[in-house]
Amino acid sequence: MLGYIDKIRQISKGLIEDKKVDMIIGFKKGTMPMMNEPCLVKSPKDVEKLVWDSNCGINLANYLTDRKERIGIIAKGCDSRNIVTHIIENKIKREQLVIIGVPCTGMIDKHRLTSMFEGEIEQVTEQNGNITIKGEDFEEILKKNDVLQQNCSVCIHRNPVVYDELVSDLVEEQDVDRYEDVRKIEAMPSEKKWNYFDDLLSTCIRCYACRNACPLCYCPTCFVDESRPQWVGKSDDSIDIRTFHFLRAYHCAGRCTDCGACERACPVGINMRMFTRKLEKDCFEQYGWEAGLSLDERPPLDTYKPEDPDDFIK
Amino acid sequence: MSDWEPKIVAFLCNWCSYGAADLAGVGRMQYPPNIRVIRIPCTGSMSPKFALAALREGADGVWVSG
Amino acid sequence: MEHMGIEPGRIHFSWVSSAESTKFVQVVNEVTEAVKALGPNNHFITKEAKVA
Amino acid sequence: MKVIKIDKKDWVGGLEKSRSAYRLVGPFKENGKQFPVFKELDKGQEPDLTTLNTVISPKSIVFPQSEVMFEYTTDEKSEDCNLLKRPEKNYSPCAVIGIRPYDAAAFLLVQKNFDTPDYRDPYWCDAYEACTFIGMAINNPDNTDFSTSTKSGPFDESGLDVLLVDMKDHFLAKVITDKGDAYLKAAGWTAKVDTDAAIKQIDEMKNKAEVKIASKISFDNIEKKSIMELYEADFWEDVAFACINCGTCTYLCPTCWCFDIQDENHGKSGKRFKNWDGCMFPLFTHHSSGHNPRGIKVMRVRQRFMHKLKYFLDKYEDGIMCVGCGRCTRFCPVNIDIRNVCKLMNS
Repeated sequence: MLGYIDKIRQISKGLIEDKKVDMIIGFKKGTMPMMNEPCLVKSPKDVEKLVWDSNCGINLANYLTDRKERIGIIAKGCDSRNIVTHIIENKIKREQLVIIGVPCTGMIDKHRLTSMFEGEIEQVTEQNGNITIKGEDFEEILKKNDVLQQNCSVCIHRNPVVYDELVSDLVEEQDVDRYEDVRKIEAMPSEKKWNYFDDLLSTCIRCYACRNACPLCYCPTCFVDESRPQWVGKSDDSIDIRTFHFLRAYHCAGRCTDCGACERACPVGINMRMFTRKLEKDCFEQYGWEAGLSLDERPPLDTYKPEDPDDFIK
Repeated sequence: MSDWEPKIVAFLCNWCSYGAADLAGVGRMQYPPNIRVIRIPCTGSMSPKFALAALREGADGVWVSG
Repeated sequence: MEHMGIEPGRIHFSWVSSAESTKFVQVVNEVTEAVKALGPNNHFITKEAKVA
Repeated sequence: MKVIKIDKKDWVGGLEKSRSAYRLVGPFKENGKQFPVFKELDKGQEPDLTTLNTVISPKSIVFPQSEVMFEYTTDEKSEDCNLLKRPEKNYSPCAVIGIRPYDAAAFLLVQKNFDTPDYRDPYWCDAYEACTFIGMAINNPDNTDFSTSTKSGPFDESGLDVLLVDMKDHFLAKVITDKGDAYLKAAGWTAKVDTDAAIKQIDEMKNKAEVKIASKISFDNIEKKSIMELYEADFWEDVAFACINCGTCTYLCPTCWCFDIQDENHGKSGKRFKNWDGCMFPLFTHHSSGHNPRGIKVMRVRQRFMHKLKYFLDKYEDGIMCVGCGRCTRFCPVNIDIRNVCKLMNS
């Protein structure tokens, strides 16, 4: 993945110089290990700021919503699927975009790496599929594939689905069982499920980082901010916290691409994808639908077909 | 617990089930008194937050009928 | 919702035409029976928010 | 001034002994959780002193995320009908064990807001006054720590009653206030050591720790610049671009004090709450007319940094509203770094 950056910079520079776009949305180097900051590049000389490595987990489609400029955007597999969703939902026009596709081999799970080491991680570098982690008094080399974000390790759309430029050859897609963990929960009795989610959400502080990092969550007024009527209380009551996560997941049904931005953004490391993934699985099993794969097909929740499943209706 | 009766919030479509409920009333049919009917303009306007709000306020069951 | 620990049988969906009063009565009976069998709802109720 | 030596084998025993007079609060890692949080410790639970810092700051000890201000009922059968009643809460003495010096110093900044001659927030003040802060000095600061630039530091004593220093096989406890002295007595830790020698030892460690802090910020120029100059600076668009407007920075910050008031009503009774709120949320400044003076993201981001680094500085002339704990930098989902913003504002 490291080799991509020269190509990314070269393409970006060309696009800006030829006035094909007004700006490029990409990542610049962060001030912390395993962190990159999304950034906006408007002039050819700033192109050098752009970076690309395995810490670009934030979904850049999030920064497109309702923009009017012509934009060049760097997109890995999940970003591109969310760009498709944005286009379908009229949040941006295809003509405005030049999509610089990046075949992706997964992002590093920073929560997990942080908790793996006692001391503080000071530097993380990657080379040939290996990650070198350095701290004050330790240094360790790990296989990148062993420390991927969970959503990346079960990702089956690593290559961008739409793109105008491509920075390298497409990578091989994985053949994995995507829903092993969801099935585990499905097999639990109700009471156990309830307790599982109670425990999962017990540290939530309702900072809404998951919502705001999500490219799907662009409603002008979120249901948790509605006050007439007020659907959900605003305190840190566990039921209200659960209502928030549950309804947010519902709003993402048939739209979520499992990009993992929510989980990555969470300061307290909650895997709220256990909600969205169940709905994703249901959409796939019942409607054969995966979000963001095609610009021409309408999502299952705004179409009706006679063969839609209806056995839950009496 | 033996005298416990469930409270069920029923979200009924104005054009379908609400009409059926009306007809059942006109026909003097007997049915359990556990449901609390909320008439909605169309079941298409049903949102999951309605169901959650009902449970939050203490309903034991929710019934959505088109 | 069942995924999250609400028991199956607390939430029901049905389709009753405005002419089907008998089906309406039948579904009310079914729903009531199902919920009765489950007993009182313990989840998702907020009588008062539990906070510090 | 005196210094007490606490043998590590007397540590747990002393904590348990002090329970007869104090509630104990400290960082505690529940089974299966990734990190410790500050909570009231049940019998047998020990504070986790190994983690350098908690993700969520200990401000919640005196300023819970949600707190009931009062309850009411309109039920005429009740003798409390139409009365607003402040709920009973336990304000008995409480010892906060293992709080980090900058987190304790943060309370002093928040106090400027909650405890003034004109307005006194009884909830905050009562809880704060009940606390005795037994701080744990930081021997190995992490690389987002810039507390030496904010009038605090890894061995800062300003907010503490006792400063504990980990000397491997024992703790040195530097007694700072009478409150702290009382707690040590209640725990039965009374082994005095030669004060001068101990202070010298502690100062040495303090210097060592301070040298390790490589991040420095400066706000000399911010002080001199006018508010309008900073407000209209051209870097805000750039700073705010990546921001996703979540409240992580404000909720994890030990000095952020904003809250929202909510009523919750069930039948004839109800409660009024204080809930944390933050300047990052559009709803925070939304007027009932529909107008929002901080309607777009860049305004809200600017507000956060201007408040912390300029307005507060001007208003109290006693430093910035930041203790340099580094939480906002570390946990920001998109890596917005307050050190960089401060640098921009200062240049």
